[in-house]
Amino acid sequence: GGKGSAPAAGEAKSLKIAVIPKGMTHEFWKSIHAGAAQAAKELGVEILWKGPQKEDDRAQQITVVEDVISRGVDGIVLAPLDDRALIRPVQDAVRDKIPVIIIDSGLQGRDYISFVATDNYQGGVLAARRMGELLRGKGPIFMIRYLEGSASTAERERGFLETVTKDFPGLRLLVKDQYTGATTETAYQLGENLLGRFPDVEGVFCPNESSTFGVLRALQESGLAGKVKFVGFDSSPKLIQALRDGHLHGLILQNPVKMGYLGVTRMVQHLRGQTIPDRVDTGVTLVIKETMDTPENKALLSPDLSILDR
Amino acid sequence: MTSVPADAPALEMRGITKRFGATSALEGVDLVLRKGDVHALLGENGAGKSTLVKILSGALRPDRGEMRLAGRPYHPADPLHGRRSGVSMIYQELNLAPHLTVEENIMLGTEVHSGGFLKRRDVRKKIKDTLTFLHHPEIGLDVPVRQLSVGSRQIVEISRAIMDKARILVMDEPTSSLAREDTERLFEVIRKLKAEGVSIIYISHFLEEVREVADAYTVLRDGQNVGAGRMAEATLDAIIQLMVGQKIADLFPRVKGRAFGSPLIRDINTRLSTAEADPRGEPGAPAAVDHERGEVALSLNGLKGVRMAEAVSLDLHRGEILGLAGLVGAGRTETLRAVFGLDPRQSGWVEIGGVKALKLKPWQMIQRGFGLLSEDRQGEGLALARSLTDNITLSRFGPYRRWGFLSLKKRSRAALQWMGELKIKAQGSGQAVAGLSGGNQQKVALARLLHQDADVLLLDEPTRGIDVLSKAQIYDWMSRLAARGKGILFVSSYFPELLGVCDRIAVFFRGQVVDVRPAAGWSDESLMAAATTGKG
Amino acid sequence: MRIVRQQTRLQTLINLLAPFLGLILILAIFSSMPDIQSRFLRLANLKSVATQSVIVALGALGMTLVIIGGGIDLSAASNIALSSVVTAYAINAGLPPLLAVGLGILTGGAVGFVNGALITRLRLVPFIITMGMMGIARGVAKWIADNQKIDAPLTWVNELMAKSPRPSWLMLAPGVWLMIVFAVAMAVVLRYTVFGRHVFAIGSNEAAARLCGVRTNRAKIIVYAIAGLFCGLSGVMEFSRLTVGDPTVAVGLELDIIAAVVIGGGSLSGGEGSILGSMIGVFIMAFLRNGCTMMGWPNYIQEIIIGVIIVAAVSLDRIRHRRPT
Amino acid sequence: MRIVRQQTRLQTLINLLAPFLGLILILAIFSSMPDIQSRFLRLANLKSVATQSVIVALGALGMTLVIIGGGIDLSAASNIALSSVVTAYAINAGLPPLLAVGLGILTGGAVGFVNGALITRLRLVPFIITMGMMGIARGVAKWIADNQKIDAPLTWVNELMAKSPRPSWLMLAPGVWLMIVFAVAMAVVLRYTVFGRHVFAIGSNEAAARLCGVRTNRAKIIVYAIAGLFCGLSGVMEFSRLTVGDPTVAVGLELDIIAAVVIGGGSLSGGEGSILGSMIGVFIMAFLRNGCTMMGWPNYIQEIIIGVIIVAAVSLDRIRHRRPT
Ligand SMILES: Nc1ncnc2c1ncn2[C@@H]1O[C@H](COP(=O)(O)OP(=O)(O)OP(=O)(O)O)[C@@H](O)[C@H]1O
Ligand SMILES: Nc1ncnc2c1ncn2[C@@H]1O[C@H](COP(=O)(O)OP(=O)(O)OP(=O)(O)O)[C@@H](O)[C@H]1O
Ligand SMILES: [Mg+2]
Ligand SMILES: [Mg+2]
Repeated sequence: GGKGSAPAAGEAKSLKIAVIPKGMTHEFWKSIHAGAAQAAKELGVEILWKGPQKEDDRAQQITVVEDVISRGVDGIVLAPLDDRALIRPVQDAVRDKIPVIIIDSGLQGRDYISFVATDNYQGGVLAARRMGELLRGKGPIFMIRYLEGSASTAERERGFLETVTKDFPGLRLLVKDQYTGATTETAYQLGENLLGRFPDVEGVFCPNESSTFGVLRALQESGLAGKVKFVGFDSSPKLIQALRDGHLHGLILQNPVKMGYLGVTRMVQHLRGQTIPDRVDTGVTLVIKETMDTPENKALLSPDLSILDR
Repeated sequence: MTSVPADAPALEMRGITKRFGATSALEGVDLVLRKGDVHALLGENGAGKSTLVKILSGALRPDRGEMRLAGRPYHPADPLHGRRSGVSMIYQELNLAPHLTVEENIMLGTEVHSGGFLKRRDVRKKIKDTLTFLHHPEIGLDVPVRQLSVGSRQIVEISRAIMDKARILVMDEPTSSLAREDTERLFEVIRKLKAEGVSIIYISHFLEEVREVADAYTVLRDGQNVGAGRMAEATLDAIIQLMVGQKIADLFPRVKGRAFGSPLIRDINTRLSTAEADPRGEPGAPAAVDHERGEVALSLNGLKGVRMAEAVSLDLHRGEILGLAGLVGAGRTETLRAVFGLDPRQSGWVEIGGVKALKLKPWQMIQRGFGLLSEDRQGEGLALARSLTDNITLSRFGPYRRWGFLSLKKRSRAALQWMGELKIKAQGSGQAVAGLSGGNQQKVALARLLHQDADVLLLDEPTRGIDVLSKAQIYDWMSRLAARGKGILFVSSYFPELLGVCDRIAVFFRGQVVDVRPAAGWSDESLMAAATTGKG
Repeated sequence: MRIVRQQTRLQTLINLLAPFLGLILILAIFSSMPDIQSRFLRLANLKSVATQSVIVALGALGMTLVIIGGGIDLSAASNIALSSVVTAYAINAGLPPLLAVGLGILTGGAVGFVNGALITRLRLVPFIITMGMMGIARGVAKWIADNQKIDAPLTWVNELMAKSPRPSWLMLAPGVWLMIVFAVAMAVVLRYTVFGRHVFAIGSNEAAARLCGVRTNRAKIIVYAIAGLFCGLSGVMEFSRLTVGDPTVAVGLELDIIAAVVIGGGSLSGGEGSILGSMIGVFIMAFLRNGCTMMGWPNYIQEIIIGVIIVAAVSLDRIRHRRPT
Repeated sequence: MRIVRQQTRLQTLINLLAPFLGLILILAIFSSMPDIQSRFLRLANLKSVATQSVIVALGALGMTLVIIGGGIDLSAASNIALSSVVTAYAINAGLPPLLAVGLGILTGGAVGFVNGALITRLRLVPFIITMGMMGIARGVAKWIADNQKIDAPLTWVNELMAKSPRPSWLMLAPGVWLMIVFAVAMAVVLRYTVFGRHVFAIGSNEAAARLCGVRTNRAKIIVYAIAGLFCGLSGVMEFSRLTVGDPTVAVGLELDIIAAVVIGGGSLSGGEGSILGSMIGVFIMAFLRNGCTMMGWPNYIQEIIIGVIIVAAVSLDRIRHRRPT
């Protein structure tokens, strides 16, 4: 093993591509994994799926990138936890002649060959529009934040905030600086405590799956689910159920399967000497109860992960 | 600056007062130490001796009171200050860092260095000389102290104190774990230091030792001065009376058909006793009891525990007190530990009531009616942070348990009873043991064993740090227990008490039993000879 | 040696009240804040704080026992996550909920038992063993859950932590009642049983306890097993609350649990601690979080305040116990 | 006697080699894995592991001192994050990089000093004080960074942790050299200075040390301050590596640091430990992580393995030290 560090190597041997997510325990990353695995299968390459050991830890992700470089792979598909901190490891990879494709969140500089991602800011904008529509432009709302220093959710939060202040001045932000922390339980507690203080809130926005789910539980428990207009981000079975039950009034969905799929596909194309676009937008979609059963949205809501079982 | 009189005493303590919460340990105590004197500080357990000298060393701060060193005011902020002012101390509770070696412990706080870097070469030679001088060259400088026996640790502490070149040396029960021979070496050292002008405060419950070595004395009772003077002008009798506020009859119990073993004992006893011994009333003067030797309760057959140097065979009968004599490190503690299952056994076995018992754990030994009192009361004798009640009742809960639940009231009543029985000085049965004086802690450990009501008692230095009156009482307890048919193994480094209370005495030498004889067959001299040479 | 009786009585009174002091202080501060005054002490908020506390409180019951016995259990939070995942997995696999709950609790107990067995057999410090177990349990939880949340169908188990319980005369969530019942039971065990006294003795001086006939190894294994069972129950409650089995839940919660015990007077060198104290510690932390969030203070302020409170609460306890020098 | 001598010599040999045993074992295992065989022991990989270890290693140097002195420092990781944020902030504010680095290190030292001062003044257990400080330092870091990472312009500071250092004769990143230099310095301090010996004495029996005239309080404050300074330096290295000041970095790293020290023979009850051991502990953990990642094993497997290794390494150490039975 370990012989294939030369780029654009011949077709004879199977390429090995490392896919490095930000964490490994969210449905979102699982979908990326599925997409990447699908691409790998179709293109006959091998993938190495490995995230930082501590979720969302920049330093650990750098370590993983370095270790993967040491190991020797043909290409790296990376979802950087930080747009600055990962520059140097990516440079290291390039110096070792390992090309890098960035997915999910941006990276400064131009050391990578392509950027495949959701427009997170746009996701926040979509959520704000939906909120404004639901509340007819006025009422007290929460904007709940996810984790200090998480760039992609911060973008969504920014998109939401700016759209609200620009387009819907009638929406009053009761809360806009509270972070849920990394786990669902902490999000749940935050939700409960906020609802205890502001029981007459009319709308809530959460920027990712764990915060959406935690706050959803808090709403359900205090009997406010359905009454409070709730727009969340990302998907999981419980969130789909909530959407169906009318507890959620909109989910902003990305297309992680596509992201993973395109990340690996573009890498292989690059390695095989094709030219690839340097920016690929995988799109954001607003899904509401009425539109949730269309085939496209169904695939977004519950992606087919069966490929991972084999 | 005030002028200092040339003939100022080495130390003057005036009106020293100290309280611990609700306990008043010292109430206006005075002590004057002349230059070059050995000054005995005497008193019952809990009288305040240790507290007073801790104030002197800077380990405690007085609530009120004045101290002068050679006429100059002295208010130590911490022990370092005390040590720098020339006050050096051997504390009652052993005061060593277990992970550090002998050398490191001896030099602790007075390391020789240049620019912070240690200089060890000269120091090692001096330590070796000191240990040799104390007749313990076998104690290696690079051995971690935790591997030493309690006796050896005491030697290390003494070495540390005498290497300190202090002006005032305080010794709080330095010989409590030492045998006679080591005590005599210590006295030699004391005399030498005295000749060099060092003043010494000496605390001990061995009154005949005190008589031998001290020039002056101060007696405390309940944290107050009750007397002081020159030793030459006092009788032991009078001192004891000052200490306990009453007269003492016999130090050792009277056992029918037994004369006191040695002339020395007889001497002490007559010196201690008053003319008119009341046969009842006073705790020191019980009626004579009868030890009837029954069947073998415990028999060691070539028993060798992992820490023992040699295999040991011995028999203990019901109704007898079997003394184990020997020097420090002779292996008696290790034998008891192996019997009780605290150390794993390597070879040989133990028979309990004629039945071979293999691999018993301490709890199983307790189930079989055994009880052990450790020589290391702080290390493994007591749960210091817990109350007296908890400690006293720890090895027997049966009487207070109904349907699985404890009756707290009954339990503390039992504890109070034992506290009264052994005259333990404490605020109440709920007080933490850590706040008791050394001797009172030892009594709690003993109360725990007595409360356990064992059939065979393994006592390792049970009277360590206990005052004269209480000792008499404990001897009496032992004697009465034996009279009730219990077997007692009694380890002690204090030969007079072995000769005074034992029915038989076995002598250990380098891990082996060299001789077992009835107590009457031994004398102080022959015991010493057997213990030091291994020849009976 | 004379004893001043009156001081002792005053001391007793102070000692009796002092544990509550911190809690009262915090309640007083927040309920005097104009912003949230009217809402802070409302029944609904109290109920929600009580429910939020259940998970930490159950963990703290076991941790109190462990800490009194001179140990520590760093694997508590991972164990909670593992048990909640196992419960969810079992329900998902179609087991009857009661069985699944039992399985969850037993998983916790098994982890605790292994902790205890390793600590006594290998004679290693609890810190290390449980630190190792912390990684192991978390890893196994992620493994079982395949790095995802386990979605289990709703059953009565999820009612255990419902703020508005089904038979409404219950008033509080069944989980809160469980917490109360177990707290009382553990307090009784610690005070009125031989086992409880043995645990105190072991924590205070293990060698002495052994010499006094306490079967220290057995007692320690039982202690860790009980602590594990409580973590298991806590895990079930976590599952009940979240309705999913989440292997990443409760990261770092062990420090909260330990903090609660220590704020409540538990000593990490063993031999000291009480159930009442630990429960107060739990509520101090819960009300602090609740109050800070209601005030809308940024999280970092909350983090700083909680840090300060931990130090302050323990200093207070320390001053209360200190003998004048 | 003769037998005893031989045994002792054998023991000495074993003792000399044993600390390395665990490390050698791990290196052997991974370099025999067919997948990564050829690459595991390559210079490039060794260099990258060395660079990765710097942050934990610097923390472990201070932690070794603290643990030998009978304490513990749970705030180490938060302190690292705080120092890295302060450094980034200072550089961002236009301070000369050298000054910023100094400020970062001093911040760490200040946190350590406060730890020490509180522990000695309030006479509280280090666990609690440093646990409180853990929250406080993290909160302050987030505050300074305003909940964001701080993007600072690139300076020579960021070269400190560059795997391929600028003057190429350096071979290793300057940070690695710093780590080596400080490790040697600390080993000398512990072995050959009065201060070092006092730290051992305090950890072994603080009361005895005090009574022998060791200024325990002063020594402890110095110990925590030094540990803080190392955390500060480690924070600077973290900043250098990340090129940004991240207040959320290194969460939970204190347990890694403590684990390294304990794997290396440090005893949490004080009085035992060595720099060499701790460094070996750091590298055991680093190579484990590195190997697992190179093998592409899932993280949960890695978590479980590291848990097992912690327990195993310490058991090994324990067996090595046990007196023959
Ligand atoms: N924990 C230990 N580890 C290693 N050796 C020990 C240990 N404890 C005691 N020893 C050694 O075992 C020998 C026997 O000591 P032991 O304590 O049994 O003597 P002893 O007769 O009870 O005398 P004393 O208790 O008065 O010192 C001594 O040489 C001592 O150094
Ligand atoms: N740390 C403490 N806390 C509370 N009370 C204490 C403390 N130290 C000593 N005392 C009390 O002070 C009194 C005097 O104790 P001290 O240790 O001075 O007695 P002592 O004369 O040395 O007795 P012994 O002969 O038993 O060693 C005792 O009643 C004891 O309970
Ligand atoms: Mg005393
Ligand atoms: Mg002995």
